[in-house]
Amino acid sequence: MTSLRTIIAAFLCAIALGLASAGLYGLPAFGHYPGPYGDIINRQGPAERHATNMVTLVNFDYRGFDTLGEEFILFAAVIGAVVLLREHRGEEASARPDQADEAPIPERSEAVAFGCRLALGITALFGIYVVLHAQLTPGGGFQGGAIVGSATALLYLGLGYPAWRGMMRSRVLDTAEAAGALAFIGAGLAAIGAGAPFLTNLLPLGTTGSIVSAGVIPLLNIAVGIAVAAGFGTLFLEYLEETREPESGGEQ
Amino acid sequence: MTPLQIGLFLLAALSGGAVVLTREPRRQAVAMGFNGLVLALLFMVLQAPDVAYSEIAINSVILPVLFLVALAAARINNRRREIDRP
Amino acid sequence: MSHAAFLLPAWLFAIGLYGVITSRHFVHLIGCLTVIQSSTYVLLLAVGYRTDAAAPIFANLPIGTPAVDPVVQALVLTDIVVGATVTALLLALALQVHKRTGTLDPHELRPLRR
Amino acid sequence: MQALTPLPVALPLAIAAVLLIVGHILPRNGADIIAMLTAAAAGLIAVLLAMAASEAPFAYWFGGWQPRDGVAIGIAFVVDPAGAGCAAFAALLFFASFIFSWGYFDEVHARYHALMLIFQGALAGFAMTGDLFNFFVFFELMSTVAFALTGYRLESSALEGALNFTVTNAVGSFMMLAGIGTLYGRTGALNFAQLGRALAGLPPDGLLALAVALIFGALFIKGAIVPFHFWIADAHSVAPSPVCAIFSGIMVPIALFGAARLYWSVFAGSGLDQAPLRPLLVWFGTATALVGGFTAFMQRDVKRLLAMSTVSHMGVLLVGIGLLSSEALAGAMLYLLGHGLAKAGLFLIGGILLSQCAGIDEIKLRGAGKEFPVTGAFYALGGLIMAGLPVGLEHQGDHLIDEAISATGLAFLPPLLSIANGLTGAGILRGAGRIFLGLGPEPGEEALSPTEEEREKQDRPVWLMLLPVVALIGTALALQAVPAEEAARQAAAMFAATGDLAAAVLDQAAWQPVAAAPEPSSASPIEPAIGLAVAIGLAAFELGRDHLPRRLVRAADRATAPLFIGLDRLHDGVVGDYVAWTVFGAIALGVVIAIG
Repeated sequence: MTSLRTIIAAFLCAIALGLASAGLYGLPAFGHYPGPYGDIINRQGPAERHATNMVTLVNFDYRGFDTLGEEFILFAAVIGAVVLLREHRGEEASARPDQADEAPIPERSEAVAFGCRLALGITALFGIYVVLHAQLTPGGGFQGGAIVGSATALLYLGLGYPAWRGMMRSRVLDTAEAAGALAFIGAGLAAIGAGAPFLTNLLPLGTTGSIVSAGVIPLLNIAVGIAVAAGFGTLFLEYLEETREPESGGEQ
Repeated sequence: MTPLQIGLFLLAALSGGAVVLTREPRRQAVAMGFNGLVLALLFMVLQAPDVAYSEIAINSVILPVLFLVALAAARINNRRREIDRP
Repeated sequence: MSHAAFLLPAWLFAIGLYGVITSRHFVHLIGCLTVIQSSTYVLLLAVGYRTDAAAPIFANLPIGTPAVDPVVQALVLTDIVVGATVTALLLALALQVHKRTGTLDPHELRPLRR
Repeated sequence: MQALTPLPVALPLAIAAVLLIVGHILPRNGADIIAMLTAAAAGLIAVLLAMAASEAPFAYWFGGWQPRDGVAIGIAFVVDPAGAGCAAFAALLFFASFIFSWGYFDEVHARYHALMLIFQGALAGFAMTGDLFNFFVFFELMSTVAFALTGYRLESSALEGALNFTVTNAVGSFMMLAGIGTLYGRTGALNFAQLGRALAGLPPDGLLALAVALIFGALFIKGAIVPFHFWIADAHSVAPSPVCAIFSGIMVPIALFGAARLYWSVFAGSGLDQAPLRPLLVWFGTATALVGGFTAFMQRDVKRLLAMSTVSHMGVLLVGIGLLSSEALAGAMLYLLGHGLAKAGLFLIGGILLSQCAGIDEIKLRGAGKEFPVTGAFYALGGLIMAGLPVGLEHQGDHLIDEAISATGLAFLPPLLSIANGLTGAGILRGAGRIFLGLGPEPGEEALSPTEEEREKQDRPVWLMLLPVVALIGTALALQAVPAEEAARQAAAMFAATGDLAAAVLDQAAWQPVAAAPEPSSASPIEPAIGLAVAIGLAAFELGRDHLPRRLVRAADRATAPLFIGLDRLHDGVVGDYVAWTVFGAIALGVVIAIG
């Protein structure tokens, strides 16, 4: 039975591979992107928006509405994961960090703890740097937020469970995530309030190359950075809670 | 295509296949991390540094860790079951 | 030869599907889904690539330098981060199922009770 | 008015974020009230937009990025009566669901309400967008929310079903993104109108076939078209019933609406125009209607039965869309509304059973519904609508579709579709007789089908849950009047005016009014009669097994059992097999289109 399934799967996927390859042969040759969409942006973007990173410019200006949708996908996925994990454990287990008395990682040498803290500081700073230079160099709210969010896992390694749990309040994280999403949508609605289409930039464009250039883009990146960092922080929090030993709370 | 590109395309094909064919989930998480690294390099070569940053943060760090944590949680679940049902 | 690059996304999509169909462990299956997902990223970046062009970042480049397409990069960039959270949601679902049934084998999990 | 275009999307999303921040300090039912008001407000704005677009559709460019020299550089919503109407219809269903779930989900800090509002925003965006990647974003957003909502009721014994749902639909998302990549590689465009221009006149080559197979395959997964449909029964038997009402009422059909949108705005001018695509879609639709009908008839779990009935009706909807004519499209639009209203009402009745009778299995619940005659009456009425009762929106839509089929010469098709829908009606009527009247002590093949132990929160008054049921099913029947049909024909004509629409979007050309499809001849009584006869006859046969001659019953069972059981066995619950069917279906789509 299983082997039959494997054969059928291999057969189907081989056909799919063949047909897809044949179909993709109809694309322009590799290395010959025909345009016109990207070329217009490369040509006009820098002058028009005072930004140098065209990818950020597409994400947060020309196609900012897509990014708003993507941010809500993230938001919904995190709420969904929280509902699945936290509600089952019991809301109390997450809301009362003071209950946490026992560290699941038994022995940590001072050197390891120090190393983790150092790494944490560097990682978080780097993440924030990446968020803030979105419109200039590679990076932005999504990458930086993910880096900051994963730094919270280092916190767990470096400080141990109780201290980590004391700092990671799920309500604060929830609020930060929602506030980030709300700020993005608020920027859109503010434009409507001013009589312009949704997500129109209302701020001055600044000097190209400066950290406060390109209008509202830095602010949107900070909003996304906060939401993404809080989202990944929440995910790490809920998953690491799942690995707690049976007797240490949770399942009542 | 430059030789570097050809090499990375081939390596990505291999490492992607390895993720699928590594049936033991914990080793698969390691394969995923490696695959993320290869893809990040490939994206770098395709002149997409922004995407490479995303790829390296997500697919070679965060996701493998989440997979490992989930597997650890599943192991603890199993132990809990054994305690419940002696 | 000029189209050989597009074999990679096709291959990754197909092998990922093969893994999903034959997988006997839900966590492994979700890992295979990430391979399919990465194939879409490779495809998008490959169609936006232009030989001997720069990255679309004009911090140190004069404007007007030939650059690759920024649009596909923007689409992929957000989707990678967001896709990870959806993967996390899938993993959470798998964990819940495991808590309930004690198994992660798709063949033993039958939502249908007869 | 046009300035409010983003609000049907932005308003629910914003309120969802607010709810997550303030959810824990809201008074009891506070989240219910806020969610209901938001749904209503967003719906009202969508209605106003539909009215504003009734003379001429308009494009709304986000961020003010108007196209330059006919090339789109930003994202547009293209507002027409059909799209905005879809958003308004979604809002109506959400409003009804919120009434139904009043006090249901109070324990979890308004997260349910936040997810539902995001869902509503995603559906509205999906219906109105004029940009391919934006289309994908809202597709993905509605999938993600649906995953989260499906696993929401953790006490359900069938949480595995949620996994099957998420895996199959995640594959769908990847297929769509890959399809977008292929189209973008060819055209360098994401705007629907611009894609349409870039593809115009191209012969249907392999690349186009691949793109259509990937994108339509993804939409068919969500739209529950055979053989992409397997997740639907699993997901519906897990999700809370107000969520099921949304799934079947709008999420599944809107995927097919999306397919129609893509065809008319992107592919209609290309070489794909009619030849390979029309028969393909019509045959997929017919197969779907039949498979869904037979599978639905043999279910004992009411929610599974209703889910499979949705499959059958999606088959008819796909036939309506797949005829690729503006007449049939008008029918499909009415059919979408009528089916959605009635099916949402039926799922809410399932919810009443779950909360009042603590079960959903019609054999176990035999006679348990005797205290609820009104609920039972509406359940039976819903069954009759599904079977083709010649009143109301669904019938009007059905009639227009049948007319369009006859025009293409496939005269045997309408009766076939009526039989399929009659089968789903038969299953519902059988359930009604068994649960609410205590008939049918002796089960037939349905006893072999899967069932679940489940229940929902009990302390809500029945009248409150019945209110939205009465409103939904009542609307489905009462909106019979001529204006609905008139409006649908106008909307369909505008929807299908590919070239004019592209000019209006990209060149800001003045809109040339298009002539609506001619008024169809008066409805033939034959198809409804077939459907109703099948439904009532089969239900009577099933419920009266103990009064019929033994030999007759046994002969009938022997003749039909292989078909019923074989179809049900395809639902083996192994997600890998579902994905294999998906691959098979996508290959079939691609090959047929490529060969032409």
